[in-house]
Amino acid sequence: MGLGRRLNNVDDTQHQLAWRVGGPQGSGVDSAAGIFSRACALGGLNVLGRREYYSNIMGRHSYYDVRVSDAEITCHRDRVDLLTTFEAESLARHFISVVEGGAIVFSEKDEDTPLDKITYLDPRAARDLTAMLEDSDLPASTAGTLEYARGHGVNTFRIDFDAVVETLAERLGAPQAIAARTLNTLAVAVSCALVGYEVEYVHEALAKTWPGRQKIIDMNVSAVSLAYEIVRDSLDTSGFDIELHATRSRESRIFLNGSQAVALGKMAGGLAFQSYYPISPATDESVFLEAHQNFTTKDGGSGAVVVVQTEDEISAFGMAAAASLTGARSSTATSGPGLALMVEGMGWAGINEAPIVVTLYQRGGPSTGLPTRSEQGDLNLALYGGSGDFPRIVLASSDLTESFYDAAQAFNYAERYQTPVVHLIDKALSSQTQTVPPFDMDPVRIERGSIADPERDNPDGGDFPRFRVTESGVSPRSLLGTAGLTHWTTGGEHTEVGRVTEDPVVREQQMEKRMRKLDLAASEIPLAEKLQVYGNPEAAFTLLSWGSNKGGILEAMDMLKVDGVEARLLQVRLMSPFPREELSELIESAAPLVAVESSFSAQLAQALRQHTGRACEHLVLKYNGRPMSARELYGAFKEILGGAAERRVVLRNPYE
Amino acid sequence: MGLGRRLNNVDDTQHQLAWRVGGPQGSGVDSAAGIFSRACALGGLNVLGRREYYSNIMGRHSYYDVRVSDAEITCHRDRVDLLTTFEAESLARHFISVVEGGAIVFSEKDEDTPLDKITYLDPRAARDLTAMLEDSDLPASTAGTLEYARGHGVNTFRIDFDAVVETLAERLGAPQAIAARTLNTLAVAVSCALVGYEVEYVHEALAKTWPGRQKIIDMNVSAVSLAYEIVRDSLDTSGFDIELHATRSRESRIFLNGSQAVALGKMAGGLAFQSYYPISPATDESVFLEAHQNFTTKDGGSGAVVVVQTEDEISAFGMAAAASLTGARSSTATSGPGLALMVEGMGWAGINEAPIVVTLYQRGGPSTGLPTRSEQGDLNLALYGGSGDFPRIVLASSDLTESFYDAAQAFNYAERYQTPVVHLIDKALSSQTQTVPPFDMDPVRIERGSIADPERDNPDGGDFPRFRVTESGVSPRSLLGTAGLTHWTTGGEHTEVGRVTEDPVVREQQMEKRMRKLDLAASEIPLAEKLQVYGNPEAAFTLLSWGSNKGGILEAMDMLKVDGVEARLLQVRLMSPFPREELSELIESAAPLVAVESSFSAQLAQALRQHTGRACEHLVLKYNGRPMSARELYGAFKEILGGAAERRVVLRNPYE
Amino acid sequence: MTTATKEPKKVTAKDFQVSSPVDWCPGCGDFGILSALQQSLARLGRQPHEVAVVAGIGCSGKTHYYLNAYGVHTLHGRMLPYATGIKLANPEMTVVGVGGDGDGMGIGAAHFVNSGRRNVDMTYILFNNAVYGLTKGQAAPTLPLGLQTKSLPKPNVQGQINSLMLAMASGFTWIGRAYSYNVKHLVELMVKAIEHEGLSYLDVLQPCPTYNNLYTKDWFAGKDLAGGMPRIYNLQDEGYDPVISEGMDDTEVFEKINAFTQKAHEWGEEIPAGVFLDNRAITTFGERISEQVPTYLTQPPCRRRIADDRGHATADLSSIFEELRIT
Amino acid sequence: MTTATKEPKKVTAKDFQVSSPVDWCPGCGDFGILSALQQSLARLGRQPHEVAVVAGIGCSGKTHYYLNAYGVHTLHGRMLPYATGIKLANPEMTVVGVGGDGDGMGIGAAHFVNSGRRNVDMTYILFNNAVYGLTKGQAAPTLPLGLQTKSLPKPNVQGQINSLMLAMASGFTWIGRAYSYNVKHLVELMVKAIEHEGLSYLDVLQPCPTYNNLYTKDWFAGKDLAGGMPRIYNLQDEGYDPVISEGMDDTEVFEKINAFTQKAHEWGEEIPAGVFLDNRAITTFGERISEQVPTYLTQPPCRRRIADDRGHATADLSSIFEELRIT
Ligand SMILES: Cc1ncc(C[n+]2csc(CCOP(=O)(O)OP(=O)(O)O)c2C)c(N)n1
Ligand SMILES: Cc1ncc(C[n+]2csc(CCOP(=O)(O)OP(=O)(O)O)c2C)c(N)n1
Ligand code: SF4
Ligand code: SF4
Ligand SMILES: [Mg+2]
Ligand SMILES: [Mg+2]
Repeated sequence: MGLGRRLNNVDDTQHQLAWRVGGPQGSGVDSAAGIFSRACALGGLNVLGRREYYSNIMGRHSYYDVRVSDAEITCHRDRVDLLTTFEAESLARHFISVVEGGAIVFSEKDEDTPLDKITYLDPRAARDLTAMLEDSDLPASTAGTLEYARGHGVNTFRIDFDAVVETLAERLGAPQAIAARTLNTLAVAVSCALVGYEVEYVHEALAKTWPGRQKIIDMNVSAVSLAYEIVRDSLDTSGFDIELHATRSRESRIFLNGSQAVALGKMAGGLAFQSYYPISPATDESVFLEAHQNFTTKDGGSGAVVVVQTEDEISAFGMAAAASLTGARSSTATSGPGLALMVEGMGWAGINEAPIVVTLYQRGGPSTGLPTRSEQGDLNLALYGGSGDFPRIVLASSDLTESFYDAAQAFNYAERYQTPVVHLIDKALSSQTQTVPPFDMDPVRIERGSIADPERDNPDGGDFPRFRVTESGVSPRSLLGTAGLTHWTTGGEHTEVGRVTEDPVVREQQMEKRMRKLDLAASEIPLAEKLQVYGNPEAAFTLLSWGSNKGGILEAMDMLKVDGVEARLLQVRLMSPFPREELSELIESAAPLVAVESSFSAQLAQALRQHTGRACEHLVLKYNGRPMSARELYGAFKEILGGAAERRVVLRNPYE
Repeated sequence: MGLGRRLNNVDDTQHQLAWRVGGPQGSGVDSAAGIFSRACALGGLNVLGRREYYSNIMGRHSYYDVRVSDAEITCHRDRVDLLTTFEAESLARHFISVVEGGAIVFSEKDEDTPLDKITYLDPRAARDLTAMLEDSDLPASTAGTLEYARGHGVNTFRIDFDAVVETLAERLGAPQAIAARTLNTLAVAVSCALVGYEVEYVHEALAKTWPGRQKIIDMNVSAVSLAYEIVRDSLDTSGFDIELHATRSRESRIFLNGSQAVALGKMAGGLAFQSYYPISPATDESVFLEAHQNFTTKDGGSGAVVVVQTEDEISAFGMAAAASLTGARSSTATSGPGLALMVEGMGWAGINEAPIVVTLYQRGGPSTGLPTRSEQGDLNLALYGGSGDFPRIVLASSDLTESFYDAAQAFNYAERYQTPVVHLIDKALSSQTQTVPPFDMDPVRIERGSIADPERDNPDGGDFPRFRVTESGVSPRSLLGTAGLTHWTTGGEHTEVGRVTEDPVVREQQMEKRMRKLDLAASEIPLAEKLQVYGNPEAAFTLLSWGSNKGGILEAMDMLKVDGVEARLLQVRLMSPFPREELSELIESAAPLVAVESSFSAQLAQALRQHTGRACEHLVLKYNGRPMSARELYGAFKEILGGAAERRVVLRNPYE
Repeated sequence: MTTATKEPKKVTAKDFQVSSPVDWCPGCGDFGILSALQQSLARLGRQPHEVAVVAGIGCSGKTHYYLNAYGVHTLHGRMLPYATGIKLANPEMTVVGVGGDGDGMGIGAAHFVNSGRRNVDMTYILFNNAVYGLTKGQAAPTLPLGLQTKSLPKPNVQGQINSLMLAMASGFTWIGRAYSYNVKHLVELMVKAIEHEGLSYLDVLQPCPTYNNLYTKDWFAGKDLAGGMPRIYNLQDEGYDPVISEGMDDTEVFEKINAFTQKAHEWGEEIPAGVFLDNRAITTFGERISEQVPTYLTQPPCRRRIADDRGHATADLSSIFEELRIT
Repeated sequence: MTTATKEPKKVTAKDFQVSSPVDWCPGCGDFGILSALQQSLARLGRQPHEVAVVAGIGCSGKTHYYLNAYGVHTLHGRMLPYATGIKLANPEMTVVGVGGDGDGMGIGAAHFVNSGRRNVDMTYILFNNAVYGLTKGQAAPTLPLGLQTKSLPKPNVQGQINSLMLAMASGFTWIGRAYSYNVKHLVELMVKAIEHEGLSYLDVLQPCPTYNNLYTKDWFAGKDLAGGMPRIYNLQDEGYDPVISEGMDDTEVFEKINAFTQKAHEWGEEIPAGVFLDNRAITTFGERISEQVPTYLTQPPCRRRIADDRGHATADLSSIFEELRIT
């Protein structure tokens, strides 16, 4: 995507803003974003945050996009109104991503750093930027980038943060090192002041950030005041007219990210046992569960989730699979490399009809790949990991609310069909922070499937036919420990009571029984849980997608609508059993059919063709580890609509 | 498949026979089959053996089918001419599988054993057999089975083996326990005598079986003489007129099984390092390699394969993958559960462009499944195992000769395309014993692909760009230890020199570079290595298959030909890159297109549809762990041709 | 969902027996272990449904089929995680793990080591036959370097793991060794191992007559020795005291560890069996969970009420929503 | 394909340095280890291309990027198999493995244990920081039970692996411990570890200032102690003799093992560092292979000539065909 080609999807009311803050990992980018997000949310705005960071603990570059609006937000914006930087590297990386009329806030010390002195700037980026700046006769330094930005209508605001901290220290009568801890707050406050945001919400955000820690709050409040003063008194903001104001409408909102939504969904769904091995970006879910493992129940009792950190993913899977046999709703969470280690266990759970749920947080692959970046490259592994044939349910969520309900529903699938369930999330979704209405618990139903009763199902005692061949494929299951229902389970082919067998007839019966459950699931699961149609259901221009891409696509569809183009999105939620019939019908009228996926190989499009024979006319793909933006998607769709696009349209953005 | 419905594909010359021997594991079934096979081969006949056994060391039932003919044999026969049994269980299991006019040899002691006294007879089988015998008013015992057989035109020959052993002991002046060691030989000799086979070849077979151990040979020769005497003098063979005679044409033949063919192919192909973890049915290959690890080379030197037994499959894969980086042709062998543990490593090899070969011996799945039975259920795991997208080569062999050349060629693929290769074998093929002409070494070529030269490829020294972005996708590779070519390798996304990077542009370049290699492979690999067409290339009736099924299909096609039906077989050899173009063209005229696969899910048919959109009209499937016979296939094809068949035609045989 | 039987009847070893055929080789040491396990469970008064026998893959991994109880055949090397999952989810069950030496010390060693860290209250019985039985006699990690069983084409090129030392280094709190043909002693030790509160490890010397022609019944019986005396002797007969109790001082603990180390390395003409270590100073994992989850034992994961009668979820997440609430 | 450099120049630590940025946290103990490794390799006179630094995944697993040599970043927990593959295929290379405690003692423990059995001639440097650094501070298997670092929401519920004991039980033939801020001693030990013929294990106490606020530089320096004396002392200064030589009798060996055990358990106010074990009585895996493959060292797998100049395979399988020939 050429430089300077900026599709200006700036939101144009005074209740909308796209803000980016960048800095070295460990320097407080996250907490700055948290304060800003809270301040906006407290003012009644919707907030959506996107977090980009390296597989590193300290020092490498991270940034946070916070987009706020009084309207619903489904996607980040990759061209921001306001960029706040903590170091030279942020300037170098993001100056290009500020809209015309927008602004960059930077620290005086970073005003003129040569690009080749920026430690972690990737050599490729440094090279390309240098060439670009040279093309414009600008120096290869942050000074050059700032000049470039100014040349493209961007305001640049220099702040001498060191001096500000000094002033603050004086005012507080505190040592400078203490005052310096407010740097994040200062940066946020400068941004807020620049757009004229109501300061009281910033204050309130501080109180929410450090509940009960009044001393810290007070210090930060002082910092905010100082920042507002400085902006008012010392900056020339005449050329900058972007404003942001609170709406003051205060509907009830919670503020959380995708992995927290999943964790809550699991708790709602009755999770009792979670084993895990740390791995990005899955760890957050388990850490959240651990921190909230004890909770109350509506019947006045108390619930709890036993959370166990294991020695590896093989163990994490095995523990949860075995725990599920006792009747405990059991789960684990991992990402691609972890799932790779679990696929032997998946087969075990499949043949033993063990209801285990695996939440799969997809990151960039293959192998270690891009551990902290997003991708949708593990669908095939989820669908086919494991030797031989066994049924499994695979579903994917596309936003926070869906993540919550899907996480709960996954257990119902697991227990109804007595088979492993893989719940796909992608990193973009799991790290997406958002304000949403508190999840309504009412729709959450618990369906435990067929559980054996000794008297009804095994009246004569003796070995219990746990794997009884039934028409539906589902057999009443015995929970380990129940009197009168002892049986065996084994990864080997087995008889009805679970003894290993190599009898060809019993083998066929058990294989067919197990696989029938997929047909059952396909027939029982309601359409809405299989797929969702957005946009104009009659539109020929048809997008096929899944997971977090939805957010960007919906916005891009809105943009198309402005151009008079009708489109529809088929968002696939269930990948196994694949909604073959339903999709076949829907795509008949698709012209063109365009798959939108965050992977090189477009695995959903592969599955679609495998099941329906229909190939997508276009694939809009992104596989650089960053989520798709509405702007990019809109551009790709226009290209396709204009007839100029190749079959594969790759979204590229070197500045992410 | 109904009882009694016997498609009589008895070979009708005097140079053909299907023989089965059954007995408890550890009792000498294998060695009996070995002697019989050798005796026939020495008489100039072609031999094909099929081995069925339990996941057990001693006691459970095993059997061996040996089919011999002066014509080429591609498949076992599941209706045999002659059944030799060591115990009651063999009678119960196999009496039904003897052709009209055939014969059963049994031991007096097994003449009247109640079915419910046969320890390891599967309850299901015992139940069904009892019902069947009762239907014919016969007792539920071996006596009943024998009577049943006689009622269906089968000759039954009772031998008092205990008495025979006693006689032999007397003749030899040896203790009975020693004489009893010839029991296998006796059984073979009785069979040979019954069909009038020339005794000198049996003698010769004994010499080949115990080379140099004259005492044992002599004792067994005496046993043979005794057996021939007994058959001549004490059995009434008047109703039995099947004969087998040597052809005496002695072309050079080696006698081996599929896993040995692979091992030899690997040695021919330059294998230098093999790591493995024991697992059925893959272990045999590594054991053979270990036993033959030192060999000579044509240039007068000596070759060797370092073979290492590891602690698990993760280690087996890792060692070989790492060894491959040094320039050693490296490989491992495993089956489904082992590959499940290797898929994380597969991704590593993929992103690091490490040329490792994995021989995958497919057994019944899922999970532990049917460890010693055959299936083709791991294609999906081979194609999709691993997180994210990376190129891989997947190929499958269909007979011993192909196994040999493919095993060698796999290394060329691995090194030319610098990527992991999965070579698929199935248990039926790996345990198939056969006489074949010694493999011609001449066609075996070694192509090492692009290996970096420090002077040419890194003249300036410094970090070597091992992962240089090239048009073909292939970059000159540096072998670890080479001066002037140091670089890094990592499972993380990386720059040209192999440093971890998260730069979006470099990521895209490397991803695209790697995936280009698949296009290169698709364009370079000759058609014959991608697929083979058998039968009438113009025939509309088109079979699509892979692996060991080929043998049975070819024979069934011959049978169809007798009926005047022309058919063709598309045998797919390369599954990744999938021969999309080539197959698309070939299947255009297919009517119907029938996939023949040994799995529940027909994974090749899935792949075909995914790549070409074309669904097969019929799936002929077998998934009870036993290989397909020509008879079964012929039946299925006729059903399809008759228009009466469902889409899925499942081959079932409860007597295997 | 564990429901107590109404009138708990007195159990005998018979209650743990099944009629299905056993498919081990004649003379296999596994028979003794099976029989001892049936006797031990009966002696401990367990009902079959209260017991889960969790197995690895191997000849040894078939043990649970020959036993009336909940039998869980897992994956090769993975017995411990599965056993742990069952015990943690249903702490009322008696969980006994069985598996081979290849299974436990080879492919499963990471679980072995890390299970020691957890000290879950269950028992691991390792069938130590020094070979991979079910895959036809390859060397197991317990076979010493340079030995060549009849199943090996060449002498063993890999060294031996001292399983007792590994168990100690890993943190198992009860460690014993028995011999599969001395069923009486085996029962005695199994009962102690199962009774031990924490993770117990019982190493059972198990002749494999089919593949291991070195460690045979005769060899253990000392038939090759001058005196013809059995190699195996009982540590406890010697007065060896394996107990580490809470509050013992470091010096005493070191003495115990030294004594253990010495005994664990003894091999050859004299082979000690018995209880090597009985460490009572370490909390079980269940106790540790209880500290963090007060309701753990009263409402274990397997029995938590997660839905009301109408199928509505019972979880009340309002306090967490409150924590996350911003407006 | 190892080609000797024409004029081997004298190498210095500089030759092992690279210019790319290091992304560890300020004050991380990893810096000391990196520097010591560069110095050690130079002191040993290795050329960069003769060295493979093989790494696991973790902060520690980045070490090889900061080093000029063949750097192989493997998978989490799998460093040892990869290192083994390289060394066995190219026995001329110096192979040094680096990795974290989670990597080595957690997910990788099966390889750790079984590598001990092989005794391949290479070196394993374990970065012992008691936490999972790169995944943000979870407890590693080396963190004692009940401790709570600042990164943990609750005290550690899992016990600690004594890594030295585990190495001993697994059969490592050289075992040492060092402290990452004592670079001089570290170099001394690394040189010994690499020189050792067989598998050496060097446990490096490595402060992680970001997540582990218990085992800090100050703590090791004994700043919290009454006397304020450093906790770490050098075993060799005490005259501790770690050598087990060939032919030593059992009693002597036991004494060594007891002394080792005692020292391996010492922790608290006094922490021993130095060489704990130097077992010279065990053959290396390379030697064992050479016994079975006489050409192993002269024609190692990486350099075997497998094709003639026309690309024809050189393998002559006729003798095997002969063995299989039936007619
Ligand atoms: C992942 C995997 N790898 C390999 C195997 C094959 N396998 C089955 S049993 C066994 C070893 C058995 O040895 P051991 O654990 O000592 O048990 P034993 O048979 O001696 O009792 C192996 C390697 C398997 N089942 N799964
Ligand atoms: C299969 C797999 N599981 C999990 C991870 C995630 N992971 C990366 S580093 C790490 C742990 C690092 O801890 P440690 O080995 O102690 O190294 P340190 O960072 O402390 O040096 C984990 C769990 C992974 N990369 N691969
Ligand atoms: S092979 Fe060995 S361990 Fe397995 S059943 Fe036979 S005797 Fe027992
Ligand atoms: S997290 Fe700890 S181990 Fe990792 S780099 Fe930072 S200080 Fe070092
Ligand atoms: Mg064993
Ligand atoms: Mg660590």
